[in-house]
Amino acid sequence: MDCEVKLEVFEGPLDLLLHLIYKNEVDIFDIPIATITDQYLEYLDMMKVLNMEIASDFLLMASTLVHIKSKMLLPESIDGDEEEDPRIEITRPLLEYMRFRDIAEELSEREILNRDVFARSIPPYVRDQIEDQESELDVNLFQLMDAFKHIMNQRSAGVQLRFSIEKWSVKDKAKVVMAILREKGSMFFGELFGQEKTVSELIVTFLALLELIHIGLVKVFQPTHESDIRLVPCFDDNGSASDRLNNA
Amino acid sequence: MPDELKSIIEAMLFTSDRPLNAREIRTWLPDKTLSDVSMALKDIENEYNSMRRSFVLKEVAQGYQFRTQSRYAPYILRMLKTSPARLSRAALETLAIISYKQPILRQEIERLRGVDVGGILKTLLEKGLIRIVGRKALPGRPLIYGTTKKFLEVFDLKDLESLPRLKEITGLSPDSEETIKNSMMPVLS
Amino acid sequence: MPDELKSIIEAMLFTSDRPLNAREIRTWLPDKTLSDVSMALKDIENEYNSMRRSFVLKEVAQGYQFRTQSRYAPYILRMLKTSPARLSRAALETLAIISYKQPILRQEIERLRGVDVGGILKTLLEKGLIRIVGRKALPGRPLIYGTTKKFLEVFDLKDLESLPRLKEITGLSPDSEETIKNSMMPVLS
Repeated sequence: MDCEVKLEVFEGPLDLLLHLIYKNEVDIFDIPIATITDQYLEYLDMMKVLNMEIASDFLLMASTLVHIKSKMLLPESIDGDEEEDPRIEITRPLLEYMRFRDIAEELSEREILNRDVFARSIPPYVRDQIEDQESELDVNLFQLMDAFKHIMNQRSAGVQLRFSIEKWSVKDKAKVVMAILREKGSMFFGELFGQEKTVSELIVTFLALLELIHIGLVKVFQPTHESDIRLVPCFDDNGSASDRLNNA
Repeated sequence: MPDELKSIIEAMLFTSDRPLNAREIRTWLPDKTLSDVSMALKDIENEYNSMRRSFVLKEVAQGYQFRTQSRYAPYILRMLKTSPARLSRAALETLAIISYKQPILRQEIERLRGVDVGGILKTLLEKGLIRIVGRKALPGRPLIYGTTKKFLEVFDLKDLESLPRLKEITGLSPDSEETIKNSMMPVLS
Repeated sequence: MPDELKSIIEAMLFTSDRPLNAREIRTWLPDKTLSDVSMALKDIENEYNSMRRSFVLKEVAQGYQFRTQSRYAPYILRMLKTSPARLSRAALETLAIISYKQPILRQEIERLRGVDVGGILKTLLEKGLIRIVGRKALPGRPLIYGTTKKFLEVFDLKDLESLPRLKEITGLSPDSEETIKNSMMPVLS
């Protein structure tokens, strides 16, 4: 057979079923189940031939159809007309699906912001000038989760952290920090972390600093919220400082 | 329009990048009543409608916002050098279901659409059109979804009540057939 | 103003967040001449001047821009001050860590973010999104951080338990690793 096969992509089994119903121009309340089932299965076969992956939802619907078809072949029960039409099992979800497809269509025809209509925008410099803490926040939960995911991804990328942790002890680092402070007189918090290679080294430095502050060898100042923290040494050069560190 | 209140409100609306509602506006104009503000808003809305300018005052997401008329979209898009991000049909269908059935669980959406909607939910969350409302007291404590204010803004809706009416399916009785048939979509290509 | 060119240019000026000049505008309207565009701009300018609205079209250094009349500045400022502020990426990341890992020490946050978070913690405390829960029995008695009720309000969460685990969202796409999934459980206080 030498013909071009153009296979439509359907959103799901209901989408495909609806397509078949329209194509055959049949009444949704009186679906010729045998025909529709056959065509539905043909479509799945075609997908197989084309090596397309068939979602389990399609297979589930196939079995539902076959089941209904077999039920329809059984002679009507003798109890009379109480029996429900087995096709209701697909008619009902199809009708419901159609309602929402309809709504989706209506939504897409509305005057959509930034597609059909446009609003005013505040230039960023204006926004920056007026921002204060009274404002409510323009953030959503997804952004929060996304931020967290980003962090966790970064973290899992650096597995070697654990090994380098032994390289530095807090005490060693404290001595390094003291040496720098002795030389510089005072420094900004940020400067202390400039040359740290790994996160773990950074943490050790940080712990060392905390320790030095705790035992009173370093004092910290922050003039305003925005300014960097300033570190000032509170020891002289006679070695007693190192003793205090060793005893700590 | 020589009315000072109207001018003040117009200036606010013109400077804002989001819809403003009467109650908010009143908090910035404490010596005015809420009905003063509401009336001024209605007046401005009517004025712009009759002026036939390139933009009008629209009531969206329970507020008012100046928006351009849709026929200028091609020029504006050219200026902005963007093509609008379009939602896929699958995303629109999912959004339609959530907007009508909220608060709703993922599994209910999947039952209605007949397919997995995980990826689509993520996209809609990312775009800020839907949000997580809470968790249901069920095994696994599944998440409950609903639409956002941004959904109303994007789709030019005053509120959830102004969504297009959902056609009832009351069963498969003969008289309901007609209404449902009328709501059918044109034949798919 | 029934002139279509004027309306198109007005719509562009309305949407733009910066001044536009005639030459630029012409590039988006290739079938118009530069003098067509310049004349239309002058016309719009005159129109707004005579209309006595709250805003006018002003010629500034880089082109034309709609600007509100200066006497409305106090009202506009009042409005802008209460419009939603954004959180910086760094603040959002820090908040994310605290919300998922609380109760948490500053040093643990810094271990995860790899940078100093002192300034950010201060900002988040000021905004009322986080609070100090207590002190840990460790050298230096470090502070323990957690989120506030306002945090729940801002993110529209009923309680901390409603905070979705990452895998509930990212599990929808195949890129989530097992290690990450395991660390996603929000710690409840």
